[in-house]
Amino acid sequence: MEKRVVFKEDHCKSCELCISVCPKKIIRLRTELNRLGYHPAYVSDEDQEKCISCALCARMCPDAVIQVWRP
Amino acid sequence: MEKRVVFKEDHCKSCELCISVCPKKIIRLRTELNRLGYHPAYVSDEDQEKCISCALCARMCPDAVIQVWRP
Amino acid sequence: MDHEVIMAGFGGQGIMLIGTLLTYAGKEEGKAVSWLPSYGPEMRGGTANCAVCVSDDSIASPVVVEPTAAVVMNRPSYEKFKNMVQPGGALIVNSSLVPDEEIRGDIEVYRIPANDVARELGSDRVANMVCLGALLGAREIVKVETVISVLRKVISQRHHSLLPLNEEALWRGYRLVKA
Amino acid sequence: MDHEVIMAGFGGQGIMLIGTLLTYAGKEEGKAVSWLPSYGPEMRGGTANCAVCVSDDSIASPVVVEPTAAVVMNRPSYEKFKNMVQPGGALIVNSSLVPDEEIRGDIEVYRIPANDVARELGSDRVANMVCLGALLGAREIVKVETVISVLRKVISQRHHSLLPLNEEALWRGYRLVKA
Amino acid sequence: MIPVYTRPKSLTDVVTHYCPGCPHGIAHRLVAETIDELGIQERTVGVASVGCSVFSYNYFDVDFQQAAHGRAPAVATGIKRVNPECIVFTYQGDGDLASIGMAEIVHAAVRGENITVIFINNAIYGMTGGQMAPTTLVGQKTTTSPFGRDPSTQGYPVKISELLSTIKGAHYVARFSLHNPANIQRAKQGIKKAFQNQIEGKGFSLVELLSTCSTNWGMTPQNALKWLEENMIPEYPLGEFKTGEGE
Amino acid sequence: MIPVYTRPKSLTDVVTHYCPGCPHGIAHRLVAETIDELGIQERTVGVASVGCSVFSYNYFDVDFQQAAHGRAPAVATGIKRVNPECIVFTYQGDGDLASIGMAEIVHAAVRGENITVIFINNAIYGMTGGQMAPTTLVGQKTTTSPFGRDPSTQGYPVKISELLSTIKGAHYVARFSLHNPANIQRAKQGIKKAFQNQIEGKGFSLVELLSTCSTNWGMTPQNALKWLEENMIPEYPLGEFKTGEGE
Amino acid sequence: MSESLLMKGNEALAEAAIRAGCRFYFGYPITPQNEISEYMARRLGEHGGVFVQAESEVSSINMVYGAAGAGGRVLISSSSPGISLMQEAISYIAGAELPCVIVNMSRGGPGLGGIQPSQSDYFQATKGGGHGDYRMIVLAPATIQEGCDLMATAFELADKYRNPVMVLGDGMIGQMMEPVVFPEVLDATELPPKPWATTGAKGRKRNIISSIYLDPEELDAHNWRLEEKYRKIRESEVRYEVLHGDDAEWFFVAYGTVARICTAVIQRLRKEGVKAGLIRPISLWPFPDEAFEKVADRAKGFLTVEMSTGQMVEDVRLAVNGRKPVYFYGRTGGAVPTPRSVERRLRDMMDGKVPSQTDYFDRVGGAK
Amino acid sequence: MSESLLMKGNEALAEAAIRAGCRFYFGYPITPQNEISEYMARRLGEHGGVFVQAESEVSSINMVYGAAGAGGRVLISSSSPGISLMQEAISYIAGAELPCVIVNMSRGGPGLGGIQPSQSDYFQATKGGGHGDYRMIVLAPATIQEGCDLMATAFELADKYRNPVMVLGDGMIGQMMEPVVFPEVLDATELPPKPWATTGAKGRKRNIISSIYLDPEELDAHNWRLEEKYRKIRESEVRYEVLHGDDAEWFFVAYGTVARICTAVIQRLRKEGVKAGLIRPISLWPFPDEAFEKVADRAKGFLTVEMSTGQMVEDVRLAVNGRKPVYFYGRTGGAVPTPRSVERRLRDMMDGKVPSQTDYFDRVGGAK
Ligand SMILES: Cc1ncc(C[n+]2csc(CCOP(=O)(O)OP(=O)(O)O)c2C)c(N)n1
Ligand SMILES: Cc1ncc(C[n+]2csc(CCOP(=O)(O)OP(=O)(O)O)c2C)c(N)n1
Ligand code: SF4
Ligand code: SF4
Ligand code: SF4
Ligand code: SF4
Repeated sequence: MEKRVVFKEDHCKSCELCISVCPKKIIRLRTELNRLGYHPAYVSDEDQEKCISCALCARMCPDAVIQVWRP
Repeated sequence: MEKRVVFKEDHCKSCELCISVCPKKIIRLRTELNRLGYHPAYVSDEDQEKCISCALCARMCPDAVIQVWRP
Repeated sequence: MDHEVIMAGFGGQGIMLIGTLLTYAGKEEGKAVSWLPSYGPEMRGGTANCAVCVSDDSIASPVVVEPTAAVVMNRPSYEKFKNMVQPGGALIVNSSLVPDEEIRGDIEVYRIPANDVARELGSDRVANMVCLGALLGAREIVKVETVISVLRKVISQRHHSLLPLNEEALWRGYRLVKA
Repeated sequence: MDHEVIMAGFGGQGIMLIGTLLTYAGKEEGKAVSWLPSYGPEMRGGTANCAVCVSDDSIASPVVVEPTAAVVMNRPSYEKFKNMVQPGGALIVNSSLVPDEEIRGDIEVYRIPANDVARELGSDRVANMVCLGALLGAREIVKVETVISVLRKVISQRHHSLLPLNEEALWRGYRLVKA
Repeated sequence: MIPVYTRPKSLTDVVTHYCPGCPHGIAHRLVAETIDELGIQERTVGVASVGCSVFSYNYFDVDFQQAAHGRAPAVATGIKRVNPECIVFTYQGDGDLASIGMAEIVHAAVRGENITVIFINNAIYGMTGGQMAPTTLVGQKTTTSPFGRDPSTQGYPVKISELLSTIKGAHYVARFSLHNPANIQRAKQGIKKAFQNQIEGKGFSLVELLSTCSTNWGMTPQNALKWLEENMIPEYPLGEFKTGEGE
Repeated sequence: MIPVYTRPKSLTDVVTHYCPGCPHGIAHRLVAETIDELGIQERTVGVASVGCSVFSYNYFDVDFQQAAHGRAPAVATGIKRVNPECIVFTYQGDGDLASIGMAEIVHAAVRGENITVIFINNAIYGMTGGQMAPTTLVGQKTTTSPFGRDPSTQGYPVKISELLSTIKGAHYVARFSLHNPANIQRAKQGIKKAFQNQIEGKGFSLVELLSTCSTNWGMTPQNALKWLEENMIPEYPLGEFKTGEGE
Repeated sequence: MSESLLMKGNEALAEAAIRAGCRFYFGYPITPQNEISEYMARRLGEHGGVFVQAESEVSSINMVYGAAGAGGRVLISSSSPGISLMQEAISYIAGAELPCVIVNMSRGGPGLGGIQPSQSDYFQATKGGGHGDYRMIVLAPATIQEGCDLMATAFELADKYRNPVMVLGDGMIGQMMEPVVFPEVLDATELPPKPWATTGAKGRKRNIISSIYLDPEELDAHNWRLEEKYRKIRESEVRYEVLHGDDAEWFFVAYGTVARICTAVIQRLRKEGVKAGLIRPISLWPFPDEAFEKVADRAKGFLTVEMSTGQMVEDVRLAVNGRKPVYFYGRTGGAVPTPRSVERRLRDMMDGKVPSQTDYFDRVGGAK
Repeated sequence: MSESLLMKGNEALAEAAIRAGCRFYFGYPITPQNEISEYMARRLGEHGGVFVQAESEVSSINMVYGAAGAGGRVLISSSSPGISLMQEAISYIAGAELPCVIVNMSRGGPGLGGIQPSQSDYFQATKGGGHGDYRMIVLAPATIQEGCDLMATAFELADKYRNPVMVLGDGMIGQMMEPVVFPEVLDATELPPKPWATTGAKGRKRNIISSIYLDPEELDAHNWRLEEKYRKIRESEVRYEVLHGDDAEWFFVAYGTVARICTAVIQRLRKEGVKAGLIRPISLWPFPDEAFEKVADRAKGFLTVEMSTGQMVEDVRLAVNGRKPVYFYGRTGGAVPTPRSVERRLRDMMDGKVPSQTDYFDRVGGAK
């Protein structure tokens, strides 16, 4: 599957700012911790379809975790 | 004789600013030096009468050399 | 006895708090105590640790280089301190975040799933208390009761509703070792 | 011979200039020289002085404490330096500004009405040259001719019209002593 | 798939030491994007200041100098005067720039130094643990204004953009905010202008970016951004204060 | 005879070390007159700065501290905070206040420190022998701008009154000139206001006084005043920039 | 005597200052001493005092100059880079003879360095980092309790000699917590009067605070007058502690927190019969030469241990003056000398294995 | 070899710097060194160089940091209070290992003091007035000619060791005029390359100039690496002059202009059969211990003469290490030791009339 929105999860700090700006509300935090000790954000495979590639999350993310593509 | 304009001559530095503002042009420098090595300004006894007590010289003098009275 | 303890973990895990509690409790029991935190921006998002000395007579130096016991609440702390504990010392490992592995045999290692226990109790945030309880189970530095008595002094008034939960967590950790 | 000269006067009297001239002239004659000015805001409206050493071999220190000769162009300088001149030394006094008085007998004192002479020559400003001339009359540190030859190097181009006046002043001072 | 947003290549691939949600990261990204877009990575020299961004040299893949607290504009001046062909920028917090570094920033502007200044105004000292900054709002509680900033003894917030706009040598002075994507986009344009000016030799440019410090404000990152919007923007109006036109 | 003008009693009876015709003496006189008229001689503390006026403590018959170069506003702050009932003023030149002391003056204003600042702008460093000041005019020759101040490398003159007027804590900011008796009279009124404000607890007041330095400008005192009038006033417009109204 | 409290060193020092009558504090944030400022910000107001956060260290120390000159009992604190910025003003304060207390919770350098404990500002503090001939009294506490006691002493000495006094700690003493007992709050009305202060010339001649003397003879006289004062301080204000001065043969020389590490080592060594002792300078300036005088005959050697590459060791050598070997061991930058490495260094030295201090420059090995 | 010119010390030094390839100068006015700035303002442009008058000494030294880091050959000059303001940045420059030359034409202190010649910044220059363990190479010329020669040396050493180098003069050497012969202008293209400089990361990995090391072990390693460099400098860069080293029994120790006064006294004394000699440190750091090594056996005593209340005398005592008495004579604040008083002090010392340096604190008499 080609993803529209990809998270570099080991850079994520669970600040949730991406979540707050996503118009589709498809970003969630994992229950597992990454090696930094945070619950990284992600978009599930199912929800990738719902992503409209607006890249608001990527523009908001302070840790340049997110890259966005459009089909 | 009561003077209208009195110079504390040993404080004078011959800057001539008093001379430049005196509307009556009665201030002159002495040919002798004071103990600072300057030719002090003064108004001759004769010219005291001509002084109109405007005190422009006193207000201009950077060394507070001049005091002015009016009759 | 001279206890020289190191406690370490992520910035947000409440490491400084359990170090402070141990120090206050030691003082409460009439012992000589000192508390020395790591400090500064490395705590920002990184790891934090503190050194606590509790002694029957006096403390020469607050610096702990070879701890008699250590509590490590995350993986980087585990890596950093596992080899520094004195032979015969105790190492409390938060096994919720530190994977199991072969380790030196000359110390006592207690693997406590502190986060899991804490979550069970109702809040991830008391994992630190579980660890402190475990430490006191492993080494009788101070009594658990003394820690509980200083808890209400150290924790700010508005969190006093959480006291029972904290007590519970302490005892759970204690019993996990004692059992 | 080692000449250690002090020159002193009011800020505007051209003391530094005659000191510089003497130094350049000494160098021109192949001697070792140094020039050390007093400096800074005390020159502002106050007195200025400089120390010039001219020696046949080498100059250890540019500091002059006991001058072999001194030129004092105003009263404060006279008061300050009159007692510092070495026994057997020369003191050139600008008698236009320094009143006559009894003075120590172990030095040669030359009273030169420098300002009066200068005014006579046409400009108060060359009183310094009169004094320098007098100094060279009293002590053969360098030749007057050498001073005249360096004058055109030291004085800026746009004042070169004043060269003859300066030369005249130098010679007048020189002759006042030699006569 | 067509890329819409990818990681700028002038950013190094390391995790920053910033707290979760700290807009320092956003500002870094915008500067890196700008460097990429203008194609100046190989001639850019950054000057890191003292504050949470002290390690910014770890995050930008360009030459860097780390400057003493407040002195980044002086350091940048030194660099620029030696290598005028380099594009030199400073990255400074409000404690650094508006407090201890006041003389240096004013005089860099006075000299019309051809450099670019990225100024992060988060109304507090971040790295040292939340002390009052000159930019702290009236009434705001910090560790050194524990009862709220009291204007009668601690004065009013300093407005750097307004102050520097009075200086003739300052070519471009503008204030933006980092509290949401739209404003971030605007900030990006300002930053780009500030670098573009330098490339064109127009002189001193400064971009002030309103930011947060959730750690020391004691808020979640989201709430901090909201607080910024509701409290800082009224005190620090956004906009371009000076654009060099008509000089 | 009725006195029209007598020597202020807050001036000591000594000859100043200033050059002939230096307006520092005029400014001193105006301050002393003000102290006399307000009856505050016994509670005034002056702060001398580093510059030709370093010895101003010899000329005012009030308590004085001599401050390090540029730091007079900080020193004044220390004095005022210890003894708020004292009337504290600084007396600073343009090198002192506008160059090295920029951070201190800006932040004293930011804090709204209840002090009075007398600022002598003579467009040059006097005491050290005529170097360029931040206030030196474009094209003006000084020992460190021997070919005339070049704005492309040395920037434009700093306008302190304009700059400080952007600061909320600054209550009164005004610029006057000392080039003739009428302007001197106006300056006097401004100085008096600046002290009066402090007595009334209104906060930071600064009076900028355009002045000359005939020694380092290489002019007679009269010509220097004329040069001031013709060249400085166009660059440094006179007037009250901030009077605290409407705050 | 009040009961003992557990307190962070920085906060304890701040409290001690308030109890010693300090009412004016000027500061600027810097790790690891921020808790002093923050404590003052919270508490000084309660005592009618004034806390000012200045725009920089340069400004804060000049506020101290003004406030001290105006008669206030003034404290300022900072850490290494901040203290460097104060050097011009400290020289002014010493030159104008103003009393104030300066705390340096020093950290690793040079430059921005690090924020962990260090003792590498010894030279700056004791020799004068500023220009001109001046001296600052420098007191170095080893425990929080001693820090609090010395804080009161510092204010007394400052007033007594009209001189700046530095309390030189390090990040460790500032950040750690241990029990402390405070003295009663000093009655501020009992502070010594300061007739020289600039409080407004009411009913007296005007007071002038200044350090400028353009006439060389006057400045010379001023300097020798200051030197005379410093001589008095050297005679009267030396402070130090000696452990096992009666029988020790091998002396550690260390100050501040490092002395505590040495003490721990001495305890261990003594159990094994090694006659180890400690000279702990408390006043770093004036340096306690007399402590060395007393033991120099018996001692076999001195091992100076510092968190620096070797600074106090010069004063130790000056005090010993060639009579016995002086050795050095140091760690820097926040790396604290461990008891084990300190002990090993002493044992090596006893075995003649380390070079004597005369060529102690070869001490790069000290790093490991 | 060009012909000799009569030049003021300050201007000669500036010219020497230009000839040594200096192209960047940052300064701020202060007496007695303004002629350096003014010369640079007039002349640096002719050589394609840049003169910047900064807003303060703090700013100017930080410009130096930036310019040195960018690879420029950089000069800065100031005088005592201005140098004090630079201490933080000097520590940064040393910590980040940047090459630059700093001239201090020192004047009387402390505080604003005076503007006449002084040597009371010796401690600040040689021990480190800034924070942290760092060292600056310090060169002290006695004549204008030597000053010009040392200026070239200073730039070489700065580049060679990536370290700040100070040329320590005083108002006298800055203001006086004596003949000087300049070397040819250095070909700037022959200057050593600086691959570490921040010139834009084109075709190479990025360069970073920094002095921060938050990890104690890293900072410790950095410090000992610096110390290793300093050890090399101590071994290789000691400079001094000895007069009558072959037969002298009584040695003056003096540097800079004061050494000239001592030389004059020695000439006089020798005529009267007194075996007087001189040790003149030229590098104040590294201090020329070896000069003392060579003569310590024969020497009967050392008289340190300084324009201070006694600073270098500590290094002399460290070098002599108790083997022979070390005495001190000083004047301060612009008051220059007179040949007569220096001679008298030596004669007193020969007669055993002055206290030995071990209690040299009793030197207030030095003032008269
Ligand atoms: C001379 C000096 N003073 C103080 C400090 C301590 N210090 C480190 S960061 C900082 C301020 C940081 O605040 P800011 O500039 O607002 O940046 P932020 O951390 O908020 O991004 C201070 C005061 C220092 N390193 N050097
Ligand atoms: C730290 C420091 N830097 C520089 C100086 C030298 N200095 C003395 S006065 C002065 C400037 C004077 O200029 P200004 O303030 O304009 O006053 P003016 O003399 O023109 O009245 C300077 C730079 C100093 N004393 N201290
Ligand atoms: S904004 Fe970035 S760092 Fe924050 S939660 Fe989302 S992906 Fe993670
Ligand atoms: S203005 Fe004053 S100082 Fe100047 S000449 Fe007149 S009286 Fe003399
Ligand atoms: S402390 Fe504040 S400014 Fe610093 S990284 Fe954290 S959130 Fe950002
Ligand atoms: S140098 Fe200039 S400012 Fe100074 S006293 Fe003379 S005229 Fe006045």
